[in-house]
Amino acid sequence: MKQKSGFIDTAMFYLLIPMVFAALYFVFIWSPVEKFMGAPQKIFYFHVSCAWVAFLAFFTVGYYSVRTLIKPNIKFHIHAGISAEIGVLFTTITLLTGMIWGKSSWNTWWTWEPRLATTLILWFIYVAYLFVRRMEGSWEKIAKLSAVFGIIGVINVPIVFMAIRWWNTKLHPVVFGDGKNQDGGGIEPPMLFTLLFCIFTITLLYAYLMRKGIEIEKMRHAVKKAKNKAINRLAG
Amino acid sequence: MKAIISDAWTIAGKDLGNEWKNKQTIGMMVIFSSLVILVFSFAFDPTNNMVKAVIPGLIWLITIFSGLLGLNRSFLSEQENDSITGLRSAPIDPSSIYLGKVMANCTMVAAVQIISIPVLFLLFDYRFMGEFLWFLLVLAAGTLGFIIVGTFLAALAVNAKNSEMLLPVLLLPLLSPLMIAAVQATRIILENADIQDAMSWIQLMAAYDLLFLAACFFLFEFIMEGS
Amino acid sequence: MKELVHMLELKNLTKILGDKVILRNVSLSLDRGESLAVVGPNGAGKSTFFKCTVGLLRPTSGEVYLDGELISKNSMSVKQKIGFLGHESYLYSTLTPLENLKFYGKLYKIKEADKKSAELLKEVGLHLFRDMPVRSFSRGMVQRLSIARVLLAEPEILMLDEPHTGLDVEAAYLLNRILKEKQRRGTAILMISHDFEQVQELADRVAVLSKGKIADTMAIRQGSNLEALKEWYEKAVKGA
Amino acid sequence: MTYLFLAYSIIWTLIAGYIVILGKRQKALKKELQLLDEWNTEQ
Repeated sequence: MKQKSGFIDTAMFYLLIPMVFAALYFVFIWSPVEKFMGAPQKIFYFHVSCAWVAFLAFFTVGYYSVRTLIKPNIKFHIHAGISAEIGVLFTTITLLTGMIWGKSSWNTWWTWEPRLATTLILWFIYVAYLFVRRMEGSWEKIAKLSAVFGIIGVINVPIVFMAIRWWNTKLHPVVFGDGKNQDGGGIEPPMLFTLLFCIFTITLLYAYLMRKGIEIEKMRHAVKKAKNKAINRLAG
Repeated sequence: MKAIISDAWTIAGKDLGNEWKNKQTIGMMVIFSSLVILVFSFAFDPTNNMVKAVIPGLIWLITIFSGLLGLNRSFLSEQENDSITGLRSAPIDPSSIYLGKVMANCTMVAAVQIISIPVLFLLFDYRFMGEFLWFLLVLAAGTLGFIIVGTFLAALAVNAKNSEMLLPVLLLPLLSPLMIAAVQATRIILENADIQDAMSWIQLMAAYDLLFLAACFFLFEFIMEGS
Repeated sequence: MKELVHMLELKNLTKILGDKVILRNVSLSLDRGESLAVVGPNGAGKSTFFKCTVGLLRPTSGEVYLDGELISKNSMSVKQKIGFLGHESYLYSTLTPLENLKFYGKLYKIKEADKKSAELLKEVGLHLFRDMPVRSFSRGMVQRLSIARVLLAEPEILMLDEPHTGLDVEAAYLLNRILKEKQRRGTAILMISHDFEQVQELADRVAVLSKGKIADTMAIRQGSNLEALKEWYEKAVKGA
Repeated sequence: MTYLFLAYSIIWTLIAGYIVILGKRQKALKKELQLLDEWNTEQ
């Protein structure tokens, strides 16, 4: 069992390396340069992929939170925590690349565009979630409290998006389908392929990091157990 | 359901009666909100006409800042003598504790608003010209949503050592959609614009209130279940 | 008359908190009108044991039956029957004794709570202080008041976590008198204690809880030897 | 073009940084676990 999971990890790792390079190749060399936005448009591929993974990670947190509440299990608790941590990483990347993109195409570092602003609030919720997990107490208690917060946070995300969308819907270029008359809004097949490939790669990266993180967290628990054992031995 | 509400009312009555006797928390909240107004009038020159634009935001800012003080207290006060365990071992539904605290906090924040919002208008020399009833409705919807989520998170945060610091960190991101809606709706009403424009915001607030009331009501049990 | 259903019955109660096993396979039963004392060294899991029995904590495995009814999370009828005197007083220090009792009386849906509260205050000797906030009370007075709080709902089973701490001789005597009276009327009493003298005075049976297990139980006859009880306890703890 | 470069360098430094942090955590834990295991089996 242990060997098998180790094998999957190794396989994933060696699959990831060529995929990342392939993704970079598709992004920089293979896919055409967008005519309106120019080279900076290439940020878009990884920006979107990271945003997708950020939201995916958040809903994973929500999923495991619900499962924790239904039946407390340290496995679900760990999964939710690692997912939140990776979520923070990808949300940070999404925010930074979004800002850079904004600077290059609208010449401003920050706009209150719904998707970007939602991502910012998502980031704050993630961080708050991690703070809840840092509380003192037995893991059961923290699992329960953080799961409750995770669920409330997930419920909140669509509402945030809607509110900000109503508040301000001005600046985002609509790349897919529903752009006006499809001009400047369409996406060429190579671009679409590159985008999908990037999304797939980053999702795989997320899965790999999840596995790695869970493994480490399990080790941490093993250490804790061994420590308790040592203390008991000392106490006699 | 009837039992839950009557138990909630008992708990709210206890908190409010206590507050009525020593008036500490409400006093602090009023003073604090006045101080926020004072600081803001230094920060933005009140004689400047531009300042009128920040009034809707200020109303909500003082509500949230002073409300946070009360929310912090509401479950911390139950920790003394561990009376929360006394409530938990009483034959009542845990949700009625939540509901009772929501009632008490709502009353307290409303009391603070009754004082601090007129003070705000006074100090900024603002002439109220909008529709008063709509203004009250927006105020009630926003405050209710704030208290619903705030009370729930206060109960959650009280388990941490640094609960006073944790609560705002947890609460403010979750409040963002409500606050956007509340500020926009207040602005539309204060500018005496078409009420129809504020309608969608009011609907958003109502939906937020109901959704989170249901979610918190259901999830509160899990917070109370200690381990 | 022999009761078919025990007032309280624990079946293979196990509680794991974090990685620690606090209670392992604890089984006990208690009948109406019986009093059982649980003694044990610090950290033996006495408080956890209590919280599981009251229903404040959910046991990892095993069941607790109260009057034949399984204790689950929110069974109000079960909570109504339990009088739980915890380690803390659960009182509001800004309220007066009378207000405290009235508040809990309302939660426990007691009829004529005002009259009954006043009577109870007289019984525990706090009648004169009924309009003073609890904040100014001494430990013993607080303990008296929390006893009154527990008795207010007329529980069918009393669960007392070290009821004698902080009480002076007179108050301890008063408490014992009240408890014995209650017991005579058919109330079951489960108590945790350190105080062997009081245990011997009050309990019909003693159980030693050590390292999360029931190490031994013994019946106490009237007029038995305090020294013998202590000796037996030491032996049971060592044997666990 | 500089923006593009900036964006991608940020992406990869952050991801690489996270992986390095994970590796460090794992290493520290491994060490501790080994130490404790030795200690536990010693006596």
